[in-house]
Amino acid sequence: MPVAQNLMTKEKIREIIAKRAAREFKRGDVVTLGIGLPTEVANYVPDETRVIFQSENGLLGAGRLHKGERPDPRIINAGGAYVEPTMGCCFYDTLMAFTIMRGGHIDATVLGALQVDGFGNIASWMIPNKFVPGMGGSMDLVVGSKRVIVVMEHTSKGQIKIVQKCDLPLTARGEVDLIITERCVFDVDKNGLLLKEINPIFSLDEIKASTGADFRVSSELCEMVL
Amino acid sequence: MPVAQNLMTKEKIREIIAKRAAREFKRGDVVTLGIGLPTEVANYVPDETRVIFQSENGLLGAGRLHKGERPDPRIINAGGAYVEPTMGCCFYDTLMAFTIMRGGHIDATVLGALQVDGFGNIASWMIPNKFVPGMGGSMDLVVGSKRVIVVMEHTSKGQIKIVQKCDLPLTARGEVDLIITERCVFDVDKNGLLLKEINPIFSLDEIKASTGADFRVSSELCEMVL
Amino acid sequence: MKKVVSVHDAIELIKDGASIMIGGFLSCGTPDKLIDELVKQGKKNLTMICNDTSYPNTDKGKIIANKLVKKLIAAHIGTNPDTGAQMHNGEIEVELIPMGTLVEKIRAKGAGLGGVLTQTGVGTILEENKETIEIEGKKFIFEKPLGADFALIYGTKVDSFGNVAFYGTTRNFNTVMATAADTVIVQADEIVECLDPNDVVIPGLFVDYIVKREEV
Amino acid sequence: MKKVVSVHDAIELIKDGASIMIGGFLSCGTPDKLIDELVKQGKKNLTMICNDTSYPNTDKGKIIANKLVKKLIAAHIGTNPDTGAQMHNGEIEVELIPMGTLVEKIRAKGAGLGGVLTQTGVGTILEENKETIEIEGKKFIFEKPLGADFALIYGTKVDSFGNVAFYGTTRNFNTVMATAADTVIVQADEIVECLDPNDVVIPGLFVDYIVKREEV
Repeated sequence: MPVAQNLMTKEKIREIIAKRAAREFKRGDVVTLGIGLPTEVANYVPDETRVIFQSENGLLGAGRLHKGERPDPRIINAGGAYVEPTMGCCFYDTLMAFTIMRGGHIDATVLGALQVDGFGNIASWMIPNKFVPGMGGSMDLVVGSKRVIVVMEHTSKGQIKIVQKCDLPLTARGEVDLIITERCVFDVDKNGLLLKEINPIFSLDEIKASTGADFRVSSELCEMVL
Repeated sequence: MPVAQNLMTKEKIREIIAKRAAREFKRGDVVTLGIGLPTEVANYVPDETRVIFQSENGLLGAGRLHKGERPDPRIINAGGAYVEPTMGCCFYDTLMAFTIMRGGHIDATVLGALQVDGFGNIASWMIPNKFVPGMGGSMDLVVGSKRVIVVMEHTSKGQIKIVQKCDLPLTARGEVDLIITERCVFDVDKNGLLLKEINPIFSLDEIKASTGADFRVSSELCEMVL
Repeated sequence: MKKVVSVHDAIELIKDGASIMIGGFLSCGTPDKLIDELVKQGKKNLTMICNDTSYPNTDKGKIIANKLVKKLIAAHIGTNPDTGAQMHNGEIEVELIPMGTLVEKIRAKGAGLGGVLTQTGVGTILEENKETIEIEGKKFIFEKPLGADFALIYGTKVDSFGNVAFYGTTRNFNTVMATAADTVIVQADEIVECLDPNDVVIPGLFVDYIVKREEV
Repeated sequence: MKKVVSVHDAIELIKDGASIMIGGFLSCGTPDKLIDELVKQGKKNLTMICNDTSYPNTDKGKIIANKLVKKLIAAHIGTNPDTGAQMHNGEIEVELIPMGTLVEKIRAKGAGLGGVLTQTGVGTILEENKETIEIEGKKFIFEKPLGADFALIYGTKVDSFGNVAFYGTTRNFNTVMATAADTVIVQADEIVECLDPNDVVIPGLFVDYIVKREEV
């Protein structure tokens, strides 16, 4: 493990990733966030960006978590948490949620992954015989979104997650556009991975050693904004 | 033309047909009526039958025509007429209307026809190069309804409408269950037409002469209630 | 916030030759003001997708009367003899599609589905030149998704976020068309700041421009 | 008028071995009282169709905990470890279906369509043993319609005609399930005489029985 990794707490790692992902949205984008780390991205999106968060359980305009004493159990987000709807929000059923998601009406999706590769493949929904939560809405979402942004720790307990070719069951084939970790940012294009940003506390060699897939280095490689 | 036909005005003919069709519904049936003569069927359905009229333009619970001076142009039936919604009605879009109609949720449909035959075929939407209004919702409706009841004058300007086999473009194949004219009532089953009621002012020979299809006569043949 | 624009500016976006969906069942829930402007600006060679062509020289019927249409895709044209006349003398190409199939084709486009499998039309001339698929012994016609460059729709109340609510039987094709066009323009009877989120029928993300219908 | 019945009488209609759809996304919009009664009456060998199995021993999770289910069809079971455990030791058969495909399969049944054509799952193990169709160079998975003997759904306000209205994110699968089951039982937070016809989300003709949720 690179020495620098020890300089970052788990919280710091998540913050770096979420902050960086939050910079990916254009004004007025409709965005869907996966459960877990992706949810934290919302905390760093400036209000003036007016990003609209879509929740697959039937809510366009999901706001912050309910802070009061008596939340309304009839308003939740896709993670099951009680949320406060934002001004201008609306409710709908699962049919409309997936018309929105599969129909190409989501500008960007941010979700986690177990594995990704340079072919844009993503595996995020099962480890056979071990972890089988089901795909939920993730398969539709990844297939239907205009942009798919994977956010995850660069490695998991030392295990490589950006691999030459995913060997876990896929969520979708060839759909990932961007990979953001605490160490770097990769574009995924027709030719594979392109390293475009690097966290300055890591060396290129450290990135290479902790990445299972070949990648090109952008001629415009720059430091990740932390 | 049978002599008896002259005893009936156009209005009387329509009344006989509509009254007879109105006896076909069970309590609480959801019914869709076609434009024209079928619409008049509603006038003879007793309130206590609690039949619910579905209108393909997005109304469950269509009531009588609006009689006031200033109808609301935002509430129409499928014929474009201003209607008064009934107590317990609801509005929906075309998608839901055809989920209801094609999905098998309509108990009975009453519609007119240009031709019908003993195979349950119905032609009602065009006469090539002459009359091409389009099928509107009729094709979905006939395919999706639990029962299809055709109401029409027995002949049109002397021309036979109940034919051996329809030669006009079909609306649907094998979907008609019952044919009601001013002269008689035919069941349509696997073996073809079965005459089950006859208007007593017509003879069996007159029915035969004005019907292009072969038919069986029910052992329980009875007089049409006029 | 969605752009509230003038009817002129909204319709000016449409180029000759564009495909446009227009909501409404006859005159009910039809964006009449958008149509008037379309006629005023004299767009040409349009492909028009709608339930019907209304009545002669009335709302959608004005587009027919002014001969702006090259191709019409509709379920019913019987209420407007102009359409039949133009079809018979070859001025416009008309494709008639069962209403339930038409609405599903549009929905399939909006929902990212590969097409529609329906029994409607099986055993009729509609089956000709169509792919059919046998599923558990029954025959189904395969119909492709149907989208358009523009959708001109009606809304009873529209809020500044683009959310749309309806009154009465005005919903008809407006809801699905909003999901299936590149640019969606809604004519609002009334524009409000914010609708009750439980009353919204078309989520705001589908709407690009809002035009207020001034009372005549 | 629809039948307002006791929860006992409504659930008694369900026989062992029946297929039942249950609305709700986790605990939201889930007919918890109908589920409690299902557990109380100890129905067996059920095929259960739902989005998820909620949390351990909570609403839908109670059905799992009490081992009433032979086969489960769902999109996500990760919030309830009981389900995974029963799946792994072979007590229940689980079919996982992407949420968007599941909702379309149910809709296809309700809408009388022949099936669903979706790109979701293409290139994954979901494609195995499925028919695929190539449409304009893209591959689609064909999925069959999915119905059930019963649908147990939730409604915020239900009127005496069976019309259902919702508050918040409680709609989820309740709307489509109402169209796709032979018998539909709705648990109502509140029963009113007559809803505003513009507020109705599930038209009354789909609902067979209404059960009032008594406040605990």
